[in-house]
Amino acid sequence: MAHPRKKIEIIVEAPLQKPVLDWLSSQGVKGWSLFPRVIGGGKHGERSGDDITRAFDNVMIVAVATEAVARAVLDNFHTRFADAVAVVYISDVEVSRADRF
Amino acid sequence: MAHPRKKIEIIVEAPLQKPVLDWLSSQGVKGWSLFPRVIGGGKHGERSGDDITRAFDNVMIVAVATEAVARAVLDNFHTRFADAVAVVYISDVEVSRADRF
Amino acid sequence: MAHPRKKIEIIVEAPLQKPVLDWLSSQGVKGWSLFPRVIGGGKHGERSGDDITRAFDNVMIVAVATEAVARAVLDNFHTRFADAVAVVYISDVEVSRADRF
Amino acid sequence: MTELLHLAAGNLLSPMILAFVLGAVAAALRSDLEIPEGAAKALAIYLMFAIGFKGGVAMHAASGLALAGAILAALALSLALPLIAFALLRGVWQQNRTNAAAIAAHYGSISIVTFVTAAEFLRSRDIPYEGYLVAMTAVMETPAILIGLLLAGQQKNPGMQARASERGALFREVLVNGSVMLLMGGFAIGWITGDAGLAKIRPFVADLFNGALCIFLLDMGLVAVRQGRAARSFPRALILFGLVMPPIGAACGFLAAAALGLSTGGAMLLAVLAASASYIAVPAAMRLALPSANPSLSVTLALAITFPFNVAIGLPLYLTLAQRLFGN
Amino acid sequence: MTELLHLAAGNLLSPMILAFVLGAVAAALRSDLEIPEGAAKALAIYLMFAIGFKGGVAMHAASGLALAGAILAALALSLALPLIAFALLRGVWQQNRTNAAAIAAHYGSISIVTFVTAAEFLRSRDIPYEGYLVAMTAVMETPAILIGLLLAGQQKNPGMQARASERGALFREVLVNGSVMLLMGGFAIGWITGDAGLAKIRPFVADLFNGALCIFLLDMGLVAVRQGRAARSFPRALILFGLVMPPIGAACGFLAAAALGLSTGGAMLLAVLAASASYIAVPAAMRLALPSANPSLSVTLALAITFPFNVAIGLPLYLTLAQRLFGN
Amino acid sequence: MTELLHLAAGNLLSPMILAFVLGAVAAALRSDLEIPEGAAKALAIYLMFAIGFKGGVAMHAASGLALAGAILAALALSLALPLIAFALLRGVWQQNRTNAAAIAAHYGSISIVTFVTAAEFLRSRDIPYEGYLVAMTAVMETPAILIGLLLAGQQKNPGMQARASERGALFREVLVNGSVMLLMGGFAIGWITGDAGLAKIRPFVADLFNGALCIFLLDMGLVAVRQGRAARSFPRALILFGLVMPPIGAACGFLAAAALGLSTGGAMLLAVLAASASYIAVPAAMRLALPSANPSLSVTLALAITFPFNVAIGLPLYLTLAQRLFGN
Ligand SMILES: Nc1ncnc2c1ncn2[C@@H]1O[C@H](COP(=O)(O)O)[C@@H](O)[C@H]1O
Ligand SMILES: Nc1ncnc2c1ncn2[C@@H]1O[C@H](COP(=O)(O)O)[C@@H](O)[C@H]1O
Ligand SMILES: Nc1ncnc2c1ncn2[C@@H]1O[C@H](COP(=O)(O)O)[C@@H](O)[C@H]1O
Ligand code: NA
Ligand code: NA
Ligand code: NA
Repeated sequence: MAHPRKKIEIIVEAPLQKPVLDWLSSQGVKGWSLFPRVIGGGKHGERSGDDITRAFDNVMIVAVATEAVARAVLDNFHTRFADAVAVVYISDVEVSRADRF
Repeated sequence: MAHPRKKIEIIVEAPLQKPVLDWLSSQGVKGWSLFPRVIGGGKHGERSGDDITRAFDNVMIVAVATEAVARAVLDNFHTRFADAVAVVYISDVEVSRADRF
Repeated sequence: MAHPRKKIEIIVEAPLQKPVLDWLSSQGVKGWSLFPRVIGGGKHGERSGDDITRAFDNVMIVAVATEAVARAVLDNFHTRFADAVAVVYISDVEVSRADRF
Repeated sequence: MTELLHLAAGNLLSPMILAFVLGAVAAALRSDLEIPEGAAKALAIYLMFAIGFKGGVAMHAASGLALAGAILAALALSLALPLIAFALLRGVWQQNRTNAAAIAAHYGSISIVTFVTAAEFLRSRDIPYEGYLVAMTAVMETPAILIGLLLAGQQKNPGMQARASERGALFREVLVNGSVMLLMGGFAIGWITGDAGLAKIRPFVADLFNGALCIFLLDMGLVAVRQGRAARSFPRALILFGLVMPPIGAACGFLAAAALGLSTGGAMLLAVLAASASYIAVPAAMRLALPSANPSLSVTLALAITFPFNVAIGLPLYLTLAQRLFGN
Repeated sequence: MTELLHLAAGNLLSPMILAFVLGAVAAALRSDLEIPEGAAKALAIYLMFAIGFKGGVAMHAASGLALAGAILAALALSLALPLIAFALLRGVWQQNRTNAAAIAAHYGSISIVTFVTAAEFLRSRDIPYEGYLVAMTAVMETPAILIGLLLAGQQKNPGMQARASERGALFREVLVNGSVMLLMGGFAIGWITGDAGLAKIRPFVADLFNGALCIFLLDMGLVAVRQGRAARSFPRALILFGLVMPPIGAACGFLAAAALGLSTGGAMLLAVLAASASYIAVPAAMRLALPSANPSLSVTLALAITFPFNVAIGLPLYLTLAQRLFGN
Repeated sequence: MTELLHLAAGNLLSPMILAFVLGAVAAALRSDLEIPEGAAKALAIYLMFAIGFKGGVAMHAASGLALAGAILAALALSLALPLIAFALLRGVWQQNRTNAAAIAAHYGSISIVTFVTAAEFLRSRDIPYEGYLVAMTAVMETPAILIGLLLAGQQKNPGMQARASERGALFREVLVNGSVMLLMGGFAIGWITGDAGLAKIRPFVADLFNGALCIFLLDMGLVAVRQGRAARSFPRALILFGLVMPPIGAACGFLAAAALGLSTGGAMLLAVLAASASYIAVPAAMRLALPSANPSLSVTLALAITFPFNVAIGLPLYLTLAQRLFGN
């Protein structure tokens, strides 16, 4: 009843939201969820999402996909979006409707 | 010190928020967290959460529970909420306070 | 190409946001993401994040780190923040840029 | 006829309606223009409180008896309109039972934005109306949701097991939904405090009203066009329903207005209420109560077809008719 | 006495107080009515800036010396009030040290919404007050947080290791917290720009004030009742503290007002400040500084008991007393 | 000179500029003061719609020909300004090609907040200006983004593969971006409805304007100082560019104003547009189009250096110059 899949999580600067979603779908991702306001800290300092421009905001994208798709995303993201402020990781999940992912 | 548990993640249309939370608790879920504004893409097209009605909004629910509870939720969700716009998956986590989940 | 890491997830009352982030960094966490508005249910009842004071709001912190750091956080969080309204758990993820976490 | 055209032009050239057009154009050009969600909700709260309050102040002179009659008439309309819509959708448009019931619920309810736009349309022409129209608005918000459920009949879907108890909860919830509380609460406060109360908050509830309505209608223009575009598989034939049902509703409104002995302005507003369809409260309630209905049908009809029709063509049309039927 | 009843009725029948009642009723009926979070915060910012600015404009005439005296008196009240509250909570209500200290901090601070409601109450009765009352409001916001910490004494909790350095940070933070900056900043801008400045922004800071206050109080009504309901295990006996402490605070306020030689309106406002308890800034600060205290006790007291008591009964009561004590 | 000092003092002592100072001070003191994100966006929408509308109303009298000339001049400035900035940044400040191009794009575009502050500065001194300045504002918003891309030249980064098609999309997007739609839409509505339209929404678009601007500038003060602090590795030498480029831009603006035959007020506003740099729309567009540029350089320059310079010193300076050059 339960089928193994991978969950891709991407935290990326808000201006790249659309290109990243477009690229994910070109990689075979069939669905995604997005959190529009994510505060963050890391190499680029604190990014607090309250600026008057969206240039310093983060969003988080979550997408459940097959292992092959997820590996391809993990392996190629930083090549495709070389200068992006972004963090990517994948993990195991189980779903019940295998055909949806 | 660390105890294995399962994390349930449910992305569901906003109007069903309350029935889903009620049902989770009836299934033995003892606690949950909810993200009130989740944009999404999938079979139903883009759901952007900016509509004037909440009918086309998504929320995400995260609940850590025992394996038995999580499996029951994964197996029965789509039967209980047959027509819902929703995606469900579970994964492994470790907690330190076993009695809380 | 892919490296195993741990993801730490912490749901904590909003007033403790800063102390928790400071402590995480003292434990070796190099980056984090934070969701500023998380509604929740559990032992303390419903925490709906719409109150006029932030005292009853939750935030969620996500941080990818090495296994050692993540275990230390999981083991020590409830000692360090003994009276905090909080839930913590960790899980496995894979990253591509090992040096960043 | 020239009179109607004159009214229509005057309506189309008000800043409020042009702001709606601006929103629609921006969305059609796929601009990223967006009113922040919280701001749109805050504007809606303001508009409902203000229109309720001003209606209550206008009640100061009126009798409680007139109010009681108006409320009964509102309930009667809430019962009749979804039945008519349902019959048409089943008989003429061949919709399945569930979708027909869901759409009927939307048309039995009302659109507050259409109402406040119409009230402003009257006010700028110095045409008075009865204060209790606001109470009728509140009363007509929610009963159609329940009629819609009854029309949908028994769901055989196993997912619907728990539905019975949920229906009870739904019933409670629709009675105290936020819009109803704001309209009736504002109305009560206006009624109690009267002109003295108005004097205290006039700059807020009266002077700012049109400007706030501009921004809200701008948002409505954005949302209406985006909804129309999102509904790709929308059956063309249904568009006609969205244009035919408003005049039918307006006719029912005029009948009720005649029964109540309303003024010309009041009759026009009641026609507007009956002609309008809900796209805020009802869609979410229907997702909960009738999840097997397709929400895209009903919301697209109410928001992208009936709403623009009513504000652009309906307002001058219903006023002209009201003036013919109820005197100048 | 009839005078008091008259005042009380006039107060209860203002649109502002009725809006509070509307919010309370909606929450009691479990309506989903909700002011969007951002909108409520924006309203609070507006109210604080506007009241600060108008206080500053009123200072234009006054002397800096009077201001200095007022600030000292405000500090004295901030010191005395939590001590009194703490003594009562320990001695009479048998609360443990930590909870007593936390509650005392809330009552030593002030409620800005109560203050602006009271200022509006005076304005609508044409009773003037000293502009520097606004500065006292800002001064009284935060010192009680520190007194509360001292009263709680040394925490033995191992989780509190880092507390010492955090206390330093807390001290800085409370001094520059947002409300203080807005009140004092608005006050300074009003003082500097005077009537010329007021002429430029009067429609915003003056004309809209009452209407904005209506919507904010509506939200307060929702929040107060929801907080009261959420606090299921609230000890009944404590309710009395929430009703007894405000008059005690008011008495202290009158003493300070006499020492400062305030006008009747000023004395009434100072009593209101002393009688009110914080439910915005202090609860979050206390979670940080005294996490072992139960926040539900203090917030329920301040928000669901003392606040409604003050706006409904306190305002006319304190004004009647002020008129007796300080002349009409 | 005394005239200039007088103007400067009058400017600095307006509630609007002092509100900016208040925000800056609060951020400098590390206060937690914060305007909710949705509220700041709603204020920006209001300011743009209102300034656009009022500009359109002022056009009622003017000829379409003047508008056409103004639009051409605006385009010419949008082309010239980034070229000048780019040349300076490459030649004098030794910036790399990408960063120079990105900064040039910011300075070729305009800051609407600076513009509305300047418009208010004129209005309070009863100095009229041409309504179509608003249309120039809209026109100057976005072309510089494309010039910036051209100046950056071919990116060799493999991550940029898909860039070509994205550039097409970017081009469309900048033309219909939200600010442009609001300014031009408001302008069109004002032009169409004229004084009759203004009469309907004057309390909203005119009376409230200054107060809303206060709160928005308060937020700008907070944001400017926080941005300045966040940019730790900002090269000191660049600060000078942020102070030198505005007067150069203003000079170009005066040239264009002379060519168009603008009034003193109009010339001053055009100088302000040319002197200002974008920190809302352009930074996000540049992250998309030129991700290898360092956004912290350009945003810090535009927001933390050029913006405060323009509102504090620029406004009186450009007005004095305009009065010398274009008559009193
Ligand atoms: N280890 C981490 N765990 C979770 N999120 C992170 C981590 N590191 C960075 N981020 C997120 O990714 C954004 C960009 O990271 P950085 O490039 O390190 O500044 C940050 O603003 C955070 O939101
Ligand atoms: N593969 C996926 N990964 C993450 N979220 C998804 C996925 N597919 C769908 N969703 C979310 O679930 C909602 C409903 O999905 P759908 O029924 O496919 O339209 C979407 O709006 C997304 O928020
Ligand atoms: N089992 C759980 N799964 C996910 N989140 C939880 C869980 N239990 C509690 N939470 C979150 O943690 C907060 C505090 O939990 P509690 O101390 O149980 O009230 C809640 O408000 C929820 O946001
Ligand atoms: Na209707
Ligand atoms: Na007090
Ligand atoms: Na410029």
